[in-house]
Amino acid sequence: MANHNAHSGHGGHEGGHGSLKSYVIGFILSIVLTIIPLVAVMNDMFSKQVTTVLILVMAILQFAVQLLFFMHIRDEKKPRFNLIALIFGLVIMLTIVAGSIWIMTYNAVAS
Amino acid sequence: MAHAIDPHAGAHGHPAHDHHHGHDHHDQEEMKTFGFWLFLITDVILFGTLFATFVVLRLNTAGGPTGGELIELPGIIASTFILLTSSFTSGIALLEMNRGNKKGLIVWLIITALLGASFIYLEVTEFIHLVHEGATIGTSAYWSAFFTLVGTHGLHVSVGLVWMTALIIQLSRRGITPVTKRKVNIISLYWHFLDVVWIFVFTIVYLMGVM
Amino acid sequence: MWHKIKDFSSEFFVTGDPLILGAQVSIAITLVAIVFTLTYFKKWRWLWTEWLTTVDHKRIGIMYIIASILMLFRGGVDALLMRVQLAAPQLEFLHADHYNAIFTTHGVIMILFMAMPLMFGLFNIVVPLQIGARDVAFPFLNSLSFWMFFFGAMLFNVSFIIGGSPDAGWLAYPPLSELSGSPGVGQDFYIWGIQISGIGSLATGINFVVTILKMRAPGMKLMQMPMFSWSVLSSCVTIMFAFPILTVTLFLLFLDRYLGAHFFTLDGGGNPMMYINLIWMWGHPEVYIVILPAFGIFSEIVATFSKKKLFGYKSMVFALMSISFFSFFTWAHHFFTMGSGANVNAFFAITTMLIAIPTGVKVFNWLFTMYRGKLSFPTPMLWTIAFIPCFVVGGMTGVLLSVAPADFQFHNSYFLIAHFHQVLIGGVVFGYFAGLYYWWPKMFGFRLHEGLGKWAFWFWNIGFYVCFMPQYALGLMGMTRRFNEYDFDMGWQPLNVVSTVGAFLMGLAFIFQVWQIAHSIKFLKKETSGDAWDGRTLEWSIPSPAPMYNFARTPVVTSQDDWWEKKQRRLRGEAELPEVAAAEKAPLEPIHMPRNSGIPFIMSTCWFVAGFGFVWDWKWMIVLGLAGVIISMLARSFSYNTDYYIPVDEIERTEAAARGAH
Amino acid sequence: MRSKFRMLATGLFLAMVFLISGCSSEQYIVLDPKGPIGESQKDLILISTLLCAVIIVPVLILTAIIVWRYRDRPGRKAAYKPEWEHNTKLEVTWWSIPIVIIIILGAVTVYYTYKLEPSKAIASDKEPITIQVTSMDWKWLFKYPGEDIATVNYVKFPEDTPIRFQLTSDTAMNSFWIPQLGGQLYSMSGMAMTLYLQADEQGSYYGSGANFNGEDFAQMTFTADAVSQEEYDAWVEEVKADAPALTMDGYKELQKPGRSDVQLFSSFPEGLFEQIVTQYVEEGSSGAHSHHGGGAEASTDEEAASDEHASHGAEETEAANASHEGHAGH
Ligand code: HEA
Ligand code: HEA
Ligand SMILES: [Cu+2]
Repeated sequence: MANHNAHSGHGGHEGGHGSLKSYVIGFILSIVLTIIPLVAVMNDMFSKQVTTVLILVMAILQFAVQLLFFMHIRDEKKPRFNLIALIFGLVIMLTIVAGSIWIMTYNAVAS
Repeated sequence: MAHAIDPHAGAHGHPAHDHHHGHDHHDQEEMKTFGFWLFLITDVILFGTLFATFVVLRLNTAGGPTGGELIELPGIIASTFILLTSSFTSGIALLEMNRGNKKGLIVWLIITALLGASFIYLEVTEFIHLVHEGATIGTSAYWSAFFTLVGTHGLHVSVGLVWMTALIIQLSRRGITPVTKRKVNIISLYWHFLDVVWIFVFTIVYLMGVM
Repeated sequence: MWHKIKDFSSEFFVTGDPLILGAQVSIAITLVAIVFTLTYFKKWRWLWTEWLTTVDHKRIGIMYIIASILMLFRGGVDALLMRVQLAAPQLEFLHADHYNAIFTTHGVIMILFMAMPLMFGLFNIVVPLQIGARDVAFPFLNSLSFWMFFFGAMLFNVSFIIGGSPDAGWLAYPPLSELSGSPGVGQDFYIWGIQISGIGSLATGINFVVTILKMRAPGMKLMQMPMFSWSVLSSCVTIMFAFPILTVTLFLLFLDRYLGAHFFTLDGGGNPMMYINLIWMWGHPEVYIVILPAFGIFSEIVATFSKKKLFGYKSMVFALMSISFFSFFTWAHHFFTMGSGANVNAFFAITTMLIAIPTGVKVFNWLFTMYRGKLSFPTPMLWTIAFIPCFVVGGMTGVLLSVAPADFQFHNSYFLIAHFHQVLIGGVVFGYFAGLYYWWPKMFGFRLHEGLGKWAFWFWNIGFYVCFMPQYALGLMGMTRRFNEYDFDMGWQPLNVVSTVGAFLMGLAFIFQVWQIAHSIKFLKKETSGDAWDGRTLEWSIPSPAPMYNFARTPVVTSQDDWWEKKQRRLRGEAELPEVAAAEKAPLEPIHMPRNSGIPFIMSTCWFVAGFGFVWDWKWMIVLGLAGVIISMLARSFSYNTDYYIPVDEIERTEAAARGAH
Repeated sequence: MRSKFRMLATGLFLAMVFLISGCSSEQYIVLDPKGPIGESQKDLILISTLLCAVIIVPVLILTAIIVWRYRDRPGRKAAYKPEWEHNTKLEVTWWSIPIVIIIILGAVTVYYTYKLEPSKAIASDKEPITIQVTSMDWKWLFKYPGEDIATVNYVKFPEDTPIRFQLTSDTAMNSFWIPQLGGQLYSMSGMAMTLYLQADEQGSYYGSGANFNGEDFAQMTFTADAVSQEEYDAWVEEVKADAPALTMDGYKELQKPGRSDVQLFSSFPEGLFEQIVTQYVEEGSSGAHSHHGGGAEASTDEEAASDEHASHGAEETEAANASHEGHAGH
């Protein structure tokens, strides 16, 4: 029945998961993932390009950590509308950013 | 979430159970959580647009100061850790709620709100500092984009604070009910989300700014 | 003192133009008349409790539709004024600034305040009924959306008599729309009017996505959902991802104008081109947002009046979803001529053309639904059949525009104007009219006069071609859009005259429609069966107009076109399927309903006040309005008594009355 | 009633045909190009129209046939199959036909997009003439850096010679369009765009600003005359001899919003175009930023410009793009 399928809501509160352990792990990971780019930038450890890539990767990992350990995206039941919506949203968001950068490089103003 | 208290939780959607009050609420509250999730995704797009604007205009300082010249990283690092911690404490609040501990829930929410308030305090101080250094929203495209992006995030946090306060009052009056439970769930989602956004603000505006 | 008031009011009110003076007077008279009527018949309380505070999706839908028809009238009058001005070279009918204001308001009103609300009206009326739900997912939010739209639209329209209309084009490119180019308040009305209603649209988008995903009747799988509901889903998903971009873009423009920021200004490192980039990221998906539901409507109607199952259900669904996905990857085709280089243009040309493929598949599926069908032609079907050739040709000229190097010649010419009117009128307007005619009996419980409807239909159609076909030719003659006058020696006059004639034919058509409605109300022909067209989907299984709770018992769905299948089973004398029978025989139960609330109305009024304050930069008013908004939100957060139950005996009474009317 | 409609429709249709044919074919200036760019664009328009028509026309005919044949009437012979709702073969067919057409059309489009990239020079044995174009409120200013003359709302150039238009705007953006020579390109403040056009025939061509930029937008039409080289040289001489000079003050006068008649000037302040492009750059711009201006300035001379940019290294790409739009597109 549809409502059976439709019944999925957001996880994060369906009993078993969301344990203290997962929050602590998530917290520690997010601290580590913040410190790495900080150290890399403050000490000028790598070339500009490498640093840029590094800190962006760290930010994305950090995002994944929040999603998995704090927002419990894994625990959603099927059909996973939350996840689908999120992925679609991220694709569009990246399109907006990357598309703007691409198009606007050719129309920069003298400044 | 209502599984713990709803003996009929296995049978939602079946017409025969439609009258069941707890069940009715269960579906309703779950739907609201889903709706809020979708709202958060629209917020992703909103911030994405602001990020796109910032990145495109990042070099347009019109002869004025650049971000790298004025940003003072220590304060920003402090606020980053404060916000990270508050994301964690809001999670603890949720755990307390699931254990049915109203007092613990309220205490952890208050801690979260206080951390949030200190984040806002630091941000306001930073803005005042920048204005003193001669960087306002009207200084150049760079600073317009800077203040708008960072400020929009700050506005979100402030709204979250007001909302959290309202929620704490409701919790202390009504205790943990399906409705207040859903509200706590939602606000903690919101709070984690703001943390994620901040990570990107921190990386793209501040770290890359001083690189 | 007197002087001060006079100075102020000459800045505050738009003065000096007889046309506008006439409008001001007639608006004042209308307002007085409305207030008088309401007072005389003691209807204020009724207005408040039955309409202004309602959270019933059907009533909200009706209010959307009324508002949008009024906006169609205003946008249409704008169009006729423009056409008059263009009928002869160097006519002195409208001054340049007046003309500029008119095409700006025409574009904004038609798309944002006519097409969008008409679409939302149909969503509201049809979707819950079609999926077997008692209401939308968030009835309170739904009411808020409507009032946000309404007060946003009012704020925009007020600029006509107070302060002056915006005149920088419907998408308000900076730097023209910046303070440097538009120092008046018109542009601020534009920003706040659209911003406020845009937030409402965003909320509607979320609301219907949740409704469709989570509130379907038991048994209705996604792949059994009526096609209109699918199209609403695709449209609302698109709204969810597109409207935040609009919110930000307008907000940035506002910051430029209000706080002296430099996003899109000429100086301070601002880049006006960034605005163009951003606004089309919303603007392109927006045109698909309005066309997708029309596709859904046509799908319903074609199946109903061919007495045949919709052909290629799965590929229809796939096409809808891929159109809404791809609509986010084509925006740059609106500025091929910005000089972003061959890579950018090639990429966006290809992505644009790709959309023709799923759209084409839909056209073929409609055709093959009719193929081997049994076609009848009441008005909804007429609009549907007129739509196909019109939209196909309009879509084809769209594909021509998407050929980037050729667009260098079409861009900003009347060729473009003809393209988008052909898809907007031939697609969107025809589609919504079809839907309106189709679901009218369901909404109001009476039928519309078919004869007058056919007159209107023919006038719209003929008028359309007479008006817009010549514009393709004018585009190829080099006539650019937004010209308020042209020279004698260009030879553009004859075709412009033809075009103007066509516009007035459409005006006549509109008059026929108004007449049709008035006539039908007067000679009320009650529609009592609940199933006016021998329909196929759930909404036709309940009385017309639907009772407040829609379905006395939650229906159980077993197939696509569920109502049709059920009727077929009855005709064949078969026994009802066990699960369906069980649900139908189940005893009535109290129905859980949301309570009416005045908060949406009050909160939107406060937004209006705040917006008005921002426009004139009256700080006290801004603070007042925003404070009201915040208080309303908190009031809502603290109210827990938001729903109630309809008792069984009341349901029995209502049902008996509805059956009794048979 | 129906027959009345038909009469009305036929009447209107005939009137339309009459009026359209009343206009001579030369009036369709987009389809009557006089230069290589416009010529290619016309070809492209025709090719794409044909490609689309290949599928659109059958669709229209099919619609008419189906609607006619399957209408419900007593005693009709056509089949009625209410459950017929799926046929894989058919569906595959109409997914694939549009796909094929779009692939062909896409290939053609990409080919022409690179071929007709506006900043790409037109192959010719003649040296291109540079004309700097500025859209203003509400007039066009043309400057001939090679000849050191300037005009308003009028432009003249020799036939058979590539013209390198450099476009910028003084305030709001506009779009520079001479339909018979080729498609338009935006003129935008703060950047200089390059558009190559050429007239193969002598003639007087209509030009306009195609992008709305405010009140007197409709007055921004101009004439582009293509003449023989001799005539052009003579005209330049004449302007140099007879016309007044455009001074900085005169330019300030032009900047005032308003329409203008044709004007001719025997000279203009040096570097005026570069000044217009960089006018919104704040005083005291430092470091990399002043080079952006430099980029635009140098771009009057392509070689020098690229040299200069090369010397500024990677961070300068931004400036290079501002003045050499689209190059990255090659
Ligand atoms: C409802 C609104 C709507 C719809 C549906 C469309 C549909 C399309 N539009 Fe349109 N468009 C507008 C509204 C709309 N447009 C508006 C308002 C503007 C101007 C805004 C402004 O500047 O103010 C505009 C402008 C516009 C431009 C910009 C032109 C310019 O500014 O220079 C372009 C360019 O690519 C374009 C292309 C298309 C294409 C390719 C489609 C396609 O989706 C069409 C697809 C449909 C078909 C092709 C027909 C059916 C298909 C078949 C039968 C199959 C086979 C066909 C082929 C293989 C060809 N449109
Ligand atoms: C859904 C969208 C929609 C719709 C339905 C329409 C409908 C019409 N449009 Fe619109 N149009 C746009 C969207 C739309 N338009 C947009 C987005 C623009 C671009 C704006 C811009 O450039 O910024 C535009 C621009 C535009 C132009 C170009 C202006 C210019 O560039 O200079 C023209 C010119 O002919 C025009 C004409 C018409 C006509 C004749 C109708 C007709 O269909 C209208 C039919 C008429 C009625 C329904 C009116 C009925 C009224 C009466 C019967 C009362 C009679 C009373 C009196 C005469 C006082 N439109
Ligand atoms: Cu588009």
